[in-house]
Amino acid sequence: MIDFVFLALSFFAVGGGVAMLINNNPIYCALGLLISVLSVAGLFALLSATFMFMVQIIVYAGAIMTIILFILMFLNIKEEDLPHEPKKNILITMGVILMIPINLLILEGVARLPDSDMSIVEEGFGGIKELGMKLYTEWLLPFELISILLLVALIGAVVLAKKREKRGTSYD
Amino acid sequence: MIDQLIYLMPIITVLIGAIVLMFQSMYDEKYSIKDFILVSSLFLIIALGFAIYHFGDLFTTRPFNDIFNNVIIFDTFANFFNIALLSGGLLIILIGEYYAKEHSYFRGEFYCILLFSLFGMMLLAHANELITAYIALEIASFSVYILVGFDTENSKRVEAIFKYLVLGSFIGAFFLLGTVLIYGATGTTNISEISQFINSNPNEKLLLVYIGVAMILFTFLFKIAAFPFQSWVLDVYRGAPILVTAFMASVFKIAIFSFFLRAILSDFITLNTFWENALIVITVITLAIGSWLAITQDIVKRMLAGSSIVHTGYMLLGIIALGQNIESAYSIMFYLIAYLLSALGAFGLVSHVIADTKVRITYDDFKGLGQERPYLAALMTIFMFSLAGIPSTIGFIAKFYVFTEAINAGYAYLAVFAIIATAISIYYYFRLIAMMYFYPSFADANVSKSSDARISTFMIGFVALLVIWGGIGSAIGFFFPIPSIDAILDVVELSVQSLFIK
Amino acid sequence: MGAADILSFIIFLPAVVAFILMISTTKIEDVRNIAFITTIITLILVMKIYLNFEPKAEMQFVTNIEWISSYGINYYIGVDGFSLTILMLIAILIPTSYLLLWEGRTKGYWLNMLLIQTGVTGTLLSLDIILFYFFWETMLLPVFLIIGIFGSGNKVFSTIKVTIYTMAGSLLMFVAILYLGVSFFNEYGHWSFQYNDLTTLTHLGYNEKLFLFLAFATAFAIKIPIFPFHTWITGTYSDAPTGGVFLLSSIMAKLGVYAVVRFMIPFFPDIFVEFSSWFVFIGVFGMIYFGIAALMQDDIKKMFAYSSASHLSLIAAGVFSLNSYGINGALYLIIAHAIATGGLFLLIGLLHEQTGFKTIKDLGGIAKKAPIFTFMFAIMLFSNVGLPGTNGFVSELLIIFGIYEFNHTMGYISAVTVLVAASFMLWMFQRAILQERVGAPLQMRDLRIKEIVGLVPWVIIIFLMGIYPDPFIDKFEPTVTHYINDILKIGAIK
Amino acid sequence: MTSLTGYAAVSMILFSLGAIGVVSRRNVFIIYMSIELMLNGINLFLVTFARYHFNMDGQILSIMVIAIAAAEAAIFLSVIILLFKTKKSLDTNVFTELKQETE
Amino acid sequence: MHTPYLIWIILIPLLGALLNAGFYIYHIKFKKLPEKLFAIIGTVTPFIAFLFTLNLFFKLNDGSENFEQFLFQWLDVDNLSIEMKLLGDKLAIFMAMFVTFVGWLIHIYAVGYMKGDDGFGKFFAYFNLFLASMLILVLADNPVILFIGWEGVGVCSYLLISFHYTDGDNVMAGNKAFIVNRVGDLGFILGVITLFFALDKTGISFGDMQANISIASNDLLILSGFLLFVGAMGKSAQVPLYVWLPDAMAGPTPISALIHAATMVTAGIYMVARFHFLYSSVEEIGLFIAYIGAISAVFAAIIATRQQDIKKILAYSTMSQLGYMFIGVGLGFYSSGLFHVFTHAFFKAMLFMGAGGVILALHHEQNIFKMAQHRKRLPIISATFLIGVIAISGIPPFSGFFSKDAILAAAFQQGEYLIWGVGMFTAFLTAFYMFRLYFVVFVAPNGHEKEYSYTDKTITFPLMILAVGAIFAGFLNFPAIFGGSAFVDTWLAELNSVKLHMSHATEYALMFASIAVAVAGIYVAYKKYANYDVYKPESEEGLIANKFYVDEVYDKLFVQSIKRLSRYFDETVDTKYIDGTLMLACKGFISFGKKLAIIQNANVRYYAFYMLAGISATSMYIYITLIGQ
Repeated sequence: MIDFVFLALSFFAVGGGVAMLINNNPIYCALGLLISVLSVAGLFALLSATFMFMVQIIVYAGAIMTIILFILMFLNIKEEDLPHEPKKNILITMGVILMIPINLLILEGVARLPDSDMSIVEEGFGGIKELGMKLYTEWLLPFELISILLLVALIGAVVLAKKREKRGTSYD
Repeated sequence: MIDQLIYLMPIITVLIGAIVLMFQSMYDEKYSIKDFILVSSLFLIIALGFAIYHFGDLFTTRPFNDIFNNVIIFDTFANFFNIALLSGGLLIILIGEYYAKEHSYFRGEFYCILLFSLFGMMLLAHANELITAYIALEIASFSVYILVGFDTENSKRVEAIFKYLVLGSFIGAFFLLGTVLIYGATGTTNISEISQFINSNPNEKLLLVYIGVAMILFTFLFKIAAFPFQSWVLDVYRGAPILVTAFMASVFKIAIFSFFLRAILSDFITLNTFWENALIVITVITLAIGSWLAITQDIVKRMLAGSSIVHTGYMLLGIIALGQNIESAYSIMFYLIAYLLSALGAFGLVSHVIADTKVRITYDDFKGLGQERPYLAALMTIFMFSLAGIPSTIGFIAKFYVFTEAINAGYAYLAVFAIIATAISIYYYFRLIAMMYFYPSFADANVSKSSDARISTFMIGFVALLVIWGGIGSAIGFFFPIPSIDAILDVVELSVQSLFIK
Repeated sequence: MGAADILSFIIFLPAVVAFILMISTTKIEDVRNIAFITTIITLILVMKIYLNFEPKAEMQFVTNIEWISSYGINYYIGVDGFSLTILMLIAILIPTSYLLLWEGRTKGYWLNMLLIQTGVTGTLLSLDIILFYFFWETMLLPVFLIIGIFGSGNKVFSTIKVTIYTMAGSLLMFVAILYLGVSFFNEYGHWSFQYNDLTTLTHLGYNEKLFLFLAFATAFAIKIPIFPFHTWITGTYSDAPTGGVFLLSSIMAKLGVYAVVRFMIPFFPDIFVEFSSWFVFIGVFGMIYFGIAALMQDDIKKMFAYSSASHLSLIAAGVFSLNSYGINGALYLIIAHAIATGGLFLLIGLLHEQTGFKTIKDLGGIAKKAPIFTFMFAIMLFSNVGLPGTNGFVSELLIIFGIYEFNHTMGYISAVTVLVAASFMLWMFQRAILQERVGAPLQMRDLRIKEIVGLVPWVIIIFLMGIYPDPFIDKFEPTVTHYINDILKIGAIK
Repeated sequence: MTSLTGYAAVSMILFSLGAIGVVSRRNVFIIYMSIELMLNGINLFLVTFARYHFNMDGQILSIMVIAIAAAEAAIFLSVIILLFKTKKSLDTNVFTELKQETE
Repeated sequence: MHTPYLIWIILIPLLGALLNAGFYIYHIKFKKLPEKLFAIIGTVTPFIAFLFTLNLFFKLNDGSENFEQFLFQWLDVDNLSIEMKLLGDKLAIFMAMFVTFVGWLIHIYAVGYMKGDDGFGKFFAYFNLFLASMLILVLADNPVILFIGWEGVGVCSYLLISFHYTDGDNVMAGNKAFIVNRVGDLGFILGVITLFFALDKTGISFGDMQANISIASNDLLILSGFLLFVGAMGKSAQVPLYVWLPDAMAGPTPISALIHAATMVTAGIYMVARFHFLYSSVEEIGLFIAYIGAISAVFAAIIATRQQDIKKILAYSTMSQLGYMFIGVGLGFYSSGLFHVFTHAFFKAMLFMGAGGVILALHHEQNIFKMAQHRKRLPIISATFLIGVIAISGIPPFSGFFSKDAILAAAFQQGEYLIWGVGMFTAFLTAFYMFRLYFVVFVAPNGHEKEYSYTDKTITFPLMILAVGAIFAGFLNFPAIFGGSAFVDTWLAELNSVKLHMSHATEYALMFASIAVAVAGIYVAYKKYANYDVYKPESEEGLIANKFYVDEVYDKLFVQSIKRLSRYFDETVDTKYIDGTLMLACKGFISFGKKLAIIQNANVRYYAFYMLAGISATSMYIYITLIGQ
């Protein structure tokens, strides 16, 4: 049963990814990404990371995807001024060829790890409480740093995106 | 409590400074660029003061460990890099004064973000945990992205930030992948624990660690622009405002090294034998490609960018030598300082010249600078000599150390190769000097008669003095006593030793 | 200031003066006069050294101060027979040459001249090989500037060319130096780059030594220059300004030979002995080759470039012939050639500035207009050709003796030198100076009193050393014997 | 089937798809999405290992990664807007102004 | 026996030279000085030198042993200890005496000849310098010092030949003389070195060498002997190194007289005599020398018969006379050879000076077919000239007869009949062309109408003195057969040259033969030229008139090929091959860089692609290293 779910989810995840990869229209790509993100969330659930499951759905599927789609609409790119990519498939195949050794290597490495059960655990793992405890004790500093990172990103977004009146040109 | 706080003070000061500047920059119109420079340099100087407070003594502490939980570490090593980073940032700000004045798009946010990036870099120097390091790195990188694209009107800048961003996050993903793998293998991401794991486990159980480390090293190579990750350098350096270019070339590079040297020295040193061959290949190609890219440029900025790749190659030489003898770490760190000074000087001077006479970008534009601005030309000559590693400049001593250690580690043939690259580098560095001195004054340069007596030129002169001092040291000390070059080297050794205090 | 510090003073005085001048005065006369006085002071100091020097083998007036202690690099200078002779030479040549360069130079020119002097003296006196390299390279920068700024013709190209060429060589040597230092460290456990320490290396393998030797050899061969590393000289010499080419030809080139004697012989005596025959051959061959190549040159400076290359090859052959005739002769020829060629280049410089020509076909009829000039020119020429009575003869005689003792056939070939130089020199003299010019006579003033005063000491030296060479030889003969006896014996044993 | 290797395979495939997207697509948007996909794969990997080691550091790391991704998104999207403002296009081949400027 | 005088013999002319030079520089730089000053300095110093020599000569004559004077240690590098030391043995003094004497006379002659030349002072400076270096050559105690003098005279001859330097040809002649001499010097130096090392470095002075001559191996001796003789060939203008001598006539006549008659050209013979110990120990070389001498003698004589330039004729005759001398010394008859040097100095100097007088009188006209009937107009000159001509043709009792005859007899006695025959033939030719010269210049009827310029006393006075010498010098070595004392032979006994010992009958026969030959020559000349119509001069075509085209051949053979080689080295080897390859390497490097820069196509996807490629390559490497094995 679990296996079946796993298979289905991973199929959707990969399929979404592939869709994103091969589609020409950004909208479809975004939808593909959405699908794969959602199915990854499902996989999280399978890995008994309940909190991550929520976060994934909320943050990604919620926030980021909406932003993406919003930007898409905002820029409302028409079909014709999308870049048409004649050599896309060749490039994709080359990319695949390049990725093969990496995957082989890593999967080989992972396969060499001692096996242990990956079954779902009901209690005490991946819930908000445990996670919160960990997050605010051991991982306090990185957590705070994330906030600074977001702050920087915020300022950056402001600086980059906000309109400003023309000023002197630069020479170099 | 307080004494622990003292350790944190430099980095905290920088953070506070950044935030203060952020608030200040809300009221952009009220303040002139000078105020921002003043405030930011003030904070940096304070931070520098705090950092120097510990200068010269050997320590390793983990303050507030119950909170920080061993993710950051304060030791002489980090302190050394803090000082380097802070002074680098300070120099950038001060040297860039004229440039910033001339280019009106520079505003409060610039300095705010600069300080943020410095904060990230210092954090990187302290980081003892992979994900923290990554966050710090991202803080620094994001700030640098923004600095690069700060002048949004200019399409060059936009393109530069775009490339830097794409490639940076692309390689960042690999860093995370590496982290994941290491975590998968060891169940932790804390460097100290990883090293314990490595030391306690047999080789075959370390496969994933190897792979992860390799993945992480890719990021390192990318940030220091080694082959095959060098291609972004020319475009981004070219596209960025030259101040930011200087910042990236000198200060950011130091920050990168600060973390990865720590990682390599404290843990991975035991397992660096297997990528030695790969590194050798990478080094050789880096040197070659860097020379080629540098020698074919017509734009001085691009040339400096290309040459920075070559300098990366020299430092990689030291990294390779690390496997055989730990001393080469000193040489790398010394080289970093030397390169910091030389590159800062060179870029800063170019920035000054550009700000001054709006046209000097390509080699030909520098014709006749020797007559127009003898002092600037002289300073530029000094920096070129230092970059080319001519004796009586710090660049020479740095090369001396690196090559000596490389040979000492048994890589004489690599040293020969590096020397050939140096010989080539003489061409493109001296070409600039030739342009400045050997040609009549550049006719249609609208030479603004503004005096050179300003803060940026003084700072550049100061840097030039440092470069010369670093090259001569106390060679003629019995005429007038000045501290020897050994001073730097001793500090370096001290800071490296601090890594091994358990 | 103790006797030891005099050397340091001699080295650094010009540089310090140059820096002071750079930031202080701008009146060209002051700059020139101060520079001249500086050189005179150095001359006096060198005289003091020369008189206090007792003819012995070992180093004297030694200063040894730590510089970069963590790598055992010291500020280690001293003087022995070789360096003393060349030091004296430099000290005499430079001020007198100033007299001939007196008019119409800019400030930068004099500053560069001073800096070059520091570089040259430092190279000459430093006994720590890193210090030596330090000066060896620093010496190049003012040369780079002086040729590039004040040169003529295709100056930028030749400047870059000579810089890259020589630097490439010396960088190779740099690696070799580091390798030596490292192997010393590995053998004795502490760092040192002092030449007398490095001579004690024993663990070096044959191939290592061979490569190191070749690295050094390349560097010095380029500087000297030895066939086939010579292609930079013609362009450089013909484009360089008078002062620059004077220093290049009459002093710096000699430093290459000096360095061979000072460092290569002690470091690799066995390799040296083994390969000396090759080098003697190359030297003799180069001597003839350059001599013949000089024959058809139309640019006088190019011709002299070849001629000095030819002489330097002979010097090298003498050095490599490994017997006291050869080495003494080589040292003697260093002096003789420095004076003669230096003087010739200076005179040619005058000629060029006066008439605007330096090509033979455009010149002529000088002798009528400027007899004293011609007289001086002829004396330098004859010394260069090696006529008896001039110091050129003594040195060539000794070198031929040396090469003959080294290898009879080589000796016979090497004697061709008496023919080679004479042919093109006299031919040039006839066409450029003596015989009437086709077309309008040139504007040429005769030498001024100042210039004559500048040249007279040289003439005196030429004849003094030609007629009574023994006292001069005595100054450095002990050092040579020391080298021959101790070091080469070691080499032979190894 | 639901073994470590399986999850690893899935996450690596996602990662690879992202990487391939970066090198093969010309649309800046899609490049951005590919990078998101890579991060996604990494997240999955992390959570997998968290489960594998049965300690939650992995999950926390993945939270961090998500946050970083969000920050990245902010910068990236503003840059995309910039790009579109300057060249009215999202084709990477358009942004090749900085190529070798030697003649 | 040590004596302080020897050095003065050299120093005084040197002093004169320096004084003259100094005054001359003053003269051109500041204010003009009178010629008288230079003339006095120039003429007095050689005379004083002559007096010193004479003094020593008488001392020696009174039987004191050889003089020597140690001045200072010239050079001392390990085994090579060269002393600046002068040696006044009989040979040296004998040589020095007539050098100074004839030199002095020629100085006097020059005063008149060079009158009004703006280089007057310079001329005398050179002249004295020449004399000084000649005396160094003569008085030297070791070959190196000798070589200093040897080269010194070379330089002076260069300077003097190219005295009127504004004309390129003169300088060219000077260069030629210098270079060809240098070829000789090359041989000389090598000879000295070979000998020095052959005697494994036991001393380099003549005394030591003579003492240790037995050490050396025979073939090394032969080699060094040959090389030394090459030097002599150069200086004494023997085949094949004679080519400079005729061209050297470009210089003013006194120079020709001094250099080519009296002194310089005889240096070769002197040197061979100096090395008599070497040459007498290896006969082969001696014979070789003799043959070379014979060849030169006849060769020059043949050429001389068809020359038209008066000085060139004399030059060739000098060369052939030198050939005689070499026959003498080569066969070991050093004293006879030197005796011929001695007599030859007189009459040849006189002939040159006479010719100079004629030339001067005719405003530098040198072609003999443009002058005639001087006998009336220049009585003294023509008279002295006749004496000289007779002397050189070997008519008794004039000096030339005795010296030449001694040599021929020697050749006959040594059984070298070929040489003897050649010598006889040369004697015939000599008589012929000398009288041809005489007849054409002085006797031939209906000469040109030319206005003559007044000839100075200083010109005629030395002529007369020399004439006396030319007549009576022969009696200095009056052969024993006429009851003579053979003074020169005894004087030069230390050279232990071979003695003549043949029956009087043969000796008489030989004498008669040579006289007959000479007379025959004179007769032929008389028939042909006594009433020669100078309006139709001889053609300049033909092998002989063109000196067998030797100059042209040399030019093609050496000069041109060297020039071509030089161009080849400079343009092809240097510029094209060596520098070309270097430049090509650099250019190639840069252009490859330019090509490589294409990968910097500023397209971010490509950059990402490179990175990915690098990553996958590295992971492949890791795979192979870690998992592969």
